[in-house]
Amino acid sequence: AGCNQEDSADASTAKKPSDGKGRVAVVVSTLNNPWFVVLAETAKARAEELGHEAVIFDSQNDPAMEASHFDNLLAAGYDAVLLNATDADGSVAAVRKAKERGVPVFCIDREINADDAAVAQILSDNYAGCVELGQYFVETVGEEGKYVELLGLSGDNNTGNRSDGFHNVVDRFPGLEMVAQQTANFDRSKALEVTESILQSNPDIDAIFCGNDAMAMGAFQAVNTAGLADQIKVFGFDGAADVIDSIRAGKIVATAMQFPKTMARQAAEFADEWIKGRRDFVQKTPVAVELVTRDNIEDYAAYGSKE
Amino acid sequence: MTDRPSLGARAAKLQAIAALVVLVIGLSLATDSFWTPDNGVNVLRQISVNLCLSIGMTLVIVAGGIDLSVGSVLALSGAVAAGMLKNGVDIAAIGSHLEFTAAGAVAVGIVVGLLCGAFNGTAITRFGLPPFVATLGMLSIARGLTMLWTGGHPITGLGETFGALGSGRFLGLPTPAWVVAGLVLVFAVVTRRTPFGLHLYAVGGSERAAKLSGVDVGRVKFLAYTLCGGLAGMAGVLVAARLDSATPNAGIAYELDSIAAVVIGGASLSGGRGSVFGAVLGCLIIGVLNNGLVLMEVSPFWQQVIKGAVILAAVAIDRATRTGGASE
Amino acid sequence: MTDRPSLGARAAKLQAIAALVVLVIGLSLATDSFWTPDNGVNVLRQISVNLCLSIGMTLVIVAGGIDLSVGSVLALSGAVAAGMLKNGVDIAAIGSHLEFTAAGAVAVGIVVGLLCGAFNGTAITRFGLPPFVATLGMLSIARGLTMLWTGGHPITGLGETFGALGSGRFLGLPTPAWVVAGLVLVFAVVTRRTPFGLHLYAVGGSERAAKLSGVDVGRVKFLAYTLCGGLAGMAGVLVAARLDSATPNAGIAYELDSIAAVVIGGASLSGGRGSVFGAVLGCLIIGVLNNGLVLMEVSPFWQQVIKGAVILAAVAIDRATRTGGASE
Amino acid sequence: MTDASPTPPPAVVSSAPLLEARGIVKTFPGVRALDGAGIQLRPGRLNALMGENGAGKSTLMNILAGVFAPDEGEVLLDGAAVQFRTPLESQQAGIAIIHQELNLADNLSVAENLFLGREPRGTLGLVDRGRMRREAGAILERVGLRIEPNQKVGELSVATQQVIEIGKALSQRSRVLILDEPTSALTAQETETLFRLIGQLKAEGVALAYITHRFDELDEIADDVTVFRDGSFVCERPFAGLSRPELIRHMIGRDAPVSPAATATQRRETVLSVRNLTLRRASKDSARRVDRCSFVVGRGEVVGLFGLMGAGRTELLEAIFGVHPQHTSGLIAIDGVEVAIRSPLDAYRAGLALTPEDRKGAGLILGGDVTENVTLACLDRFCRFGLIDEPARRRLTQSFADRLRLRTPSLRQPVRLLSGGNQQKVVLAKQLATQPKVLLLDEPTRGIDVGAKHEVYQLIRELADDGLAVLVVSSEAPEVLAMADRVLVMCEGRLTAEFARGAADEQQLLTAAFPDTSRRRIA
Ligand SMILES: Nc1ncnc2c1ncn2[C@@H]1O[C@H](COP(=O)(O)OP(=O)(O)OP(=O)(O)O)[C@@H](O)[C@H]1O
Ligand SMILES: Nc1ncnc2c1ncn2[C@@H]1O[C@H](COP(=O)(O)OP(=O)(O)OP(=O)(O)O)[C@@H](O)[C@H]1O
Ligand SMILES: O[C@@H]1[C@H](O)[C@H](O)CO[C@H]1O
Ligand SMILES: [Mg+2]
Ligand SMILES: [Mg+2]
Repeated sequence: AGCNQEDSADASTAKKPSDGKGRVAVVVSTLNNPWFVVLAETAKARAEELGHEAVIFDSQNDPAMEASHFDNLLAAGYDAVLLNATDADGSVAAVRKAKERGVPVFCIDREINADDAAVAQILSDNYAGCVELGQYFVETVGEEGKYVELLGLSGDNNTGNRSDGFHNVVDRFPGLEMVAQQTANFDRSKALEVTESILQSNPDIDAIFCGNDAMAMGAFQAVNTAGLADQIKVFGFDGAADVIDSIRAGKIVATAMQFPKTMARQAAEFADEWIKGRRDFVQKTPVAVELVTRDNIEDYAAYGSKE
Repeated sequence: MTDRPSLGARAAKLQAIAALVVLVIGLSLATDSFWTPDNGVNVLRQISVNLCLSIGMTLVIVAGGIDLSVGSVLALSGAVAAGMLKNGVDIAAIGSHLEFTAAGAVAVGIVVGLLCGAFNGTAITRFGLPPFVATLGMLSIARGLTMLWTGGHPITGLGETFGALGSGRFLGLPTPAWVVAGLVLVFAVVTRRTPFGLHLYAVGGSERAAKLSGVDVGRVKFLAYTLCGGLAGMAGVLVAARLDSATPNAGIAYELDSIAAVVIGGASLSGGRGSVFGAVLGCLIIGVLNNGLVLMEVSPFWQQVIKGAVILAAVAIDRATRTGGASE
Repeated sequence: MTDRPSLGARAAKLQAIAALVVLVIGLSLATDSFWTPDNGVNVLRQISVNLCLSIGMTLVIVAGGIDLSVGSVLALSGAVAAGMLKNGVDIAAIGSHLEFTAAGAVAVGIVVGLLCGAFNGTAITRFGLPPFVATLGMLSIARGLTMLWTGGHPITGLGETFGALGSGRFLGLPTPAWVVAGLVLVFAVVTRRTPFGLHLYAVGGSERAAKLSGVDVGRVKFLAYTLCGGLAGMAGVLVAARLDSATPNAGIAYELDSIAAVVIGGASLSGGRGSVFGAVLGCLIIGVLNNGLVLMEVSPFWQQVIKGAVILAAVAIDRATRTGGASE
Repeated sequence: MTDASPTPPPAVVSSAPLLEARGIVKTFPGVRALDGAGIQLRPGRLNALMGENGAGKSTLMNILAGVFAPDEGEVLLDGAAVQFRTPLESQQAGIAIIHQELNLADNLSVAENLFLGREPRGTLGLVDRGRMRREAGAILERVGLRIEPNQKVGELSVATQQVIEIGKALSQRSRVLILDEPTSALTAQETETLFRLIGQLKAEGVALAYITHRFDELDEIADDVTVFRDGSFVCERPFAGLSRPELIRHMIGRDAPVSPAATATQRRETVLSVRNLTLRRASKDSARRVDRCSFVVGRGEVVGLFGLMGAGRTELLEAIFGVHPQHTSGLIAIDGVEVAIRSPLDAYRAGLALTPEDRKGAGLILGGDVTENVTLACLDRFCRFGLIDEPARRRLTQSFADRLRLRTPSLRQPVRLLSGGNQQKVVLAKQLATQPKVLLLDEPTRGIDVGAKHEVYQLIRELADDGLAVLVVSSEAPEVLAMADRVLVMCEGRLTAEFARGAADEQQLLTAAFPDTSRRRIA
């Protein structure tokens, strides 16, 4: 093999940007979910716009693989990392390691449970978003009624935060009874299957709250096939393309718009500024999650506001 | 074993049936929502995909092989079919643009599946790859191709006609159930009444003896994998139709459920034993279980534990009552 | 494969080595970041977990079986070990509270793995379950138990000492690499030089012959699965230590990489063939590939396609140059 | 049963039995394999166990070897009742057995197989491979095999493997040795060696049980004879003064059939003609396993092919049958028309059929039932509109089952559960079912009992008379001489002699079969 340590050493130091151009790694928890594809691709695109080289790493929901990605990209001498973490706790170690090596990490969408590891975390305010969603839920469903909740991935922070935010509101109304709570792994077909089954034991429910839009689509499909579309109100979270359409079509009642593109761009810009020398970043930049209903649907497009 | 299952195999079937009956009775007593026509329809719709895969898996397993790629092939076929249906295809050569009807899209999906299967078959028969490895490679390749084809985004809005294939009904039963029922009958006949079918059992029983008996072992295996791929393609179409959307992450880990179903149905992974109806039983057991656990509002965590335990129990009883099933 | 590998087997090894060398040279030329001490260390650390699993998988596969549960067992062992380390355990009986040192926690993890393995072994040898089914059941059960134990939330903050086991270094090499290297040597000896090792090959080659020669087939298989479980437990500890956190989703689908490694290393899934060093080669090939594709900045989607293709190629060459490897 | 009695009569010889089985009953699903069977084995004597296929001989031996547990009856060792729950327990009690079927692990070396389950331990309880190899060498020496202890068993011929089994059993230095058709895969050469060893064992006071379907072997080794019929003990007699017809009457309950006289030899029109057939081994030695063989077989003619182990007869047949297309050269013509045979399928299409020598490995789908096996090679014949006509299929199977007196509870019985001889009949039936023009038989009577054997001779003769051309590989000179119209002798891959019917005796056959130095120098 032609190259020995020295070459590669100065190869990597050569990348230490004098010209403010660097290499940015986009480490994403998984690409098996379109939402993250949007997130990752927007981040990459923005970084490149700003003149940097950017590469996407897919952790396939495996913290260990994420750790390996960090080892590799640190060895390969990247200048900044945009991280969509696989695991609020499991990812911390890797981020600290990067910090030790002087490589800045910017978290997107998924929080990590440490505020001294990442340079900055740009996060959907999942909790607040679901509080708002919960309030609208009570408005539309009423203070009396039965509902079902579909959770995302066990062990995922967003799953927890969303559920907590929602219940923080809804549980104040004893008239609202949760007759079933199941996980559907943020997955459309799993949600469809689970809902079909739930509707057997509880055909009389009034609403279904879903931890993300993929599940909302699946749930609605089950409701629709069962001919209960008028009786059961479905709520989602994300602002994915087909949910926006469904809200416009009056099929799904509401979702909470996260701004993956905004978050991704923001993170890329932070990285750019770091490379250019800025160091003062606030630890957390919450990105507001906006309630999307039939009333304000016209202001929104897939994964964001209308440009 | 073949036309009429041998003592052992028949015992196995009976056991599987017993296990199913026990489950059904148990659930009917435990919940009042299980034993209802509607829920029956649900179970049927829910197992139809796994069953579609399991028919093909039966062919492969009886011939002494295995196919880990069905889940990914399902995703790829569904995605390509959906893409064609939605956007058609530009044929640069003649500079013309080709549109697809729902039926056309279905055909496309099946063809994609057949091609993947043929690739597996070639890798195994021509290049002597162990089926596990060949299909493991395909699992990875087909998933990657799906991602590339879809760019990671679901292809949605596939239209009424196509959707009907997934969520429609005919004589009160779900369309997919009818489709798969048809496939079950066809392949039941193929496996029990055609030379190809009997050759599957021979090849699975002893490749060397089959070869010396004039069986074209390579051809038989190749066909088995190709058909298995085609059925995975059909399954992919069903999933897409049902979700009215082809998602790139469809079918992940489906191979395990499908293999489990075939084995619960009395097949032996060392080949030469198994049947399409066995696969039907296996799928029913797994399907009823998934459905029942949700109806009983068992916590998701416990669901996994119980599901695993029941699969073990079902097969344990089966093997216990079969002669020499232990060795595998 | 045993003391003097037969021509075929040796050829297989050579092929695997060749494949590895080609990969390494190719990557060294293609990227300047691959052939660096740092990256070498990375690759070592990255393969150590898969290698730990693959040692156990080798035992099981050589004996003619398979273990699909290693990924889930890894997660469960890691979680229990972490839980004990963090919170200790209350022994209601004597109303006392038990704390664990890092070493103690490691032991706990291994024991949990051994127990899961023993369960598999019992299901297979006592109840005659096909290994595929038995371990598939365990895959589901162990995952469920992990979720229940952790409540679905990771267990973190496991402390310096424990963490060192995962991310520490010794003589410039990663601690986990040392641990696994030790295990490789031990089990290389076990498989090549002990009666138990010899019996693994005999049982995998011809269960009947082994039985009639007075080999306690049941015991041999039981041991193989138990050890495989124990090694998965060790792997679970390594993962938790490395992440300083035991996550309930750890190890999903790891069984596939591990089986692939063992087979790439020249093992036969029909039993009787395979070796620990083969597994090492297999893990290196897969590890180098994963690492290299990332360094070459191949898009994630293409990575899957290429990885699948390379695995196929590697094994195809191997089999092509081996006599009679085709039949499997 | 005329002279059957529930338990054996008082020992024929004064010396007390070392190992004895009494009133053994053993049933398998659908079969009563043993029904009041027993045997007595005495130190320094060989008791030959005779009986038709399916009489229960192997089953009883398996019980003595701890493979099966009896449903009823008792086993006595030195007069004390014992129960062997595992093969190991039986071994430890000093009982060694050579099973009817090969039981070696192909993937292990010869040495490893010889010591499997009782490996010599060295330091730290690790296997002492050096010692294992040395002792293996000694054992191979003793049984007269010149092969490397490290060679993989899978690379050896059936015959060689059988000899290894013998060595394995001998090396256990046991007090009782059971041999279940040990010579069925052997030829004169190794049989000699075996009998010499048996002589030594007797002298050492070992008690032997010996199962065979080859009568002439008895003269050399048998002291006593025990006869079974339909799973029951019939009688035990000292061999001396027991006439063959009498023995056969005990075995089959009627008088011995007479083997058919071969038709007078006259030139017939050629059906199969082989020119310069050569087979090169793919592996290490590119030596020719079959070397420029040319011969013809005529319509209605039975040609015997005689040779020693490793002569390459099996491979000659396989070469003709298209099993090794890539290594085979030469011309094959059927009815004067040259045919290209690249695979067994081609061979069947050309009107050839082959019964392989390795019954379990190559002849049968062990898990399949009788019907499945018998009709496997001719399924197309039952196809109507692509579907198989089941009744027709079962009728054909039934007809062969009757014709060959197949002993099976039903046509659905997995052949794995049939006795050795009955399995061989199934293999034959499968080939005959293809209605071939040329029938290639590799050791067709291996492990077949006297009754069935004569039926097979009869059958072969009938088939020949119906115009079939038959080429029979056999290792039993008398059999070849009795059956064949013409005898070819093969040695080291070459045809070395041809005798017209009656033109040769056993001695001449053997001389032609043994490698002679001058010929080897030319080769
Ligand atoms: N494991 C088994 N399961 C069911 N039936 C069996 C089994 N083993 C033997 N049998 C049946 O028991 C009977 C006796 O078989 P056995 O092998 O003892 O006959 P044998 O005297 O050895 O015949 P051969 O001379 O052909 O070897 C046969 O009818 C056979 O089909
Ligand atoms: N002693 C031996 N060592 C190694 N290989 C052998 C030996 N004897 C036979 N073989 C292999 O088996 C092949 C065929 O031998 P085999 O004994 O089957 O010939 P055969 O004439 O058919 O004898 P038989 O049919 O009586 O066994 C030989 O060409 C050789 O490859
Ligand atoms: O925020 C993301 C999206 O909601 C996605 O749909 C599922 O994972 C969550 O973390
Ligand atoms: Mg016998
Ligand atoms: Mg031969």
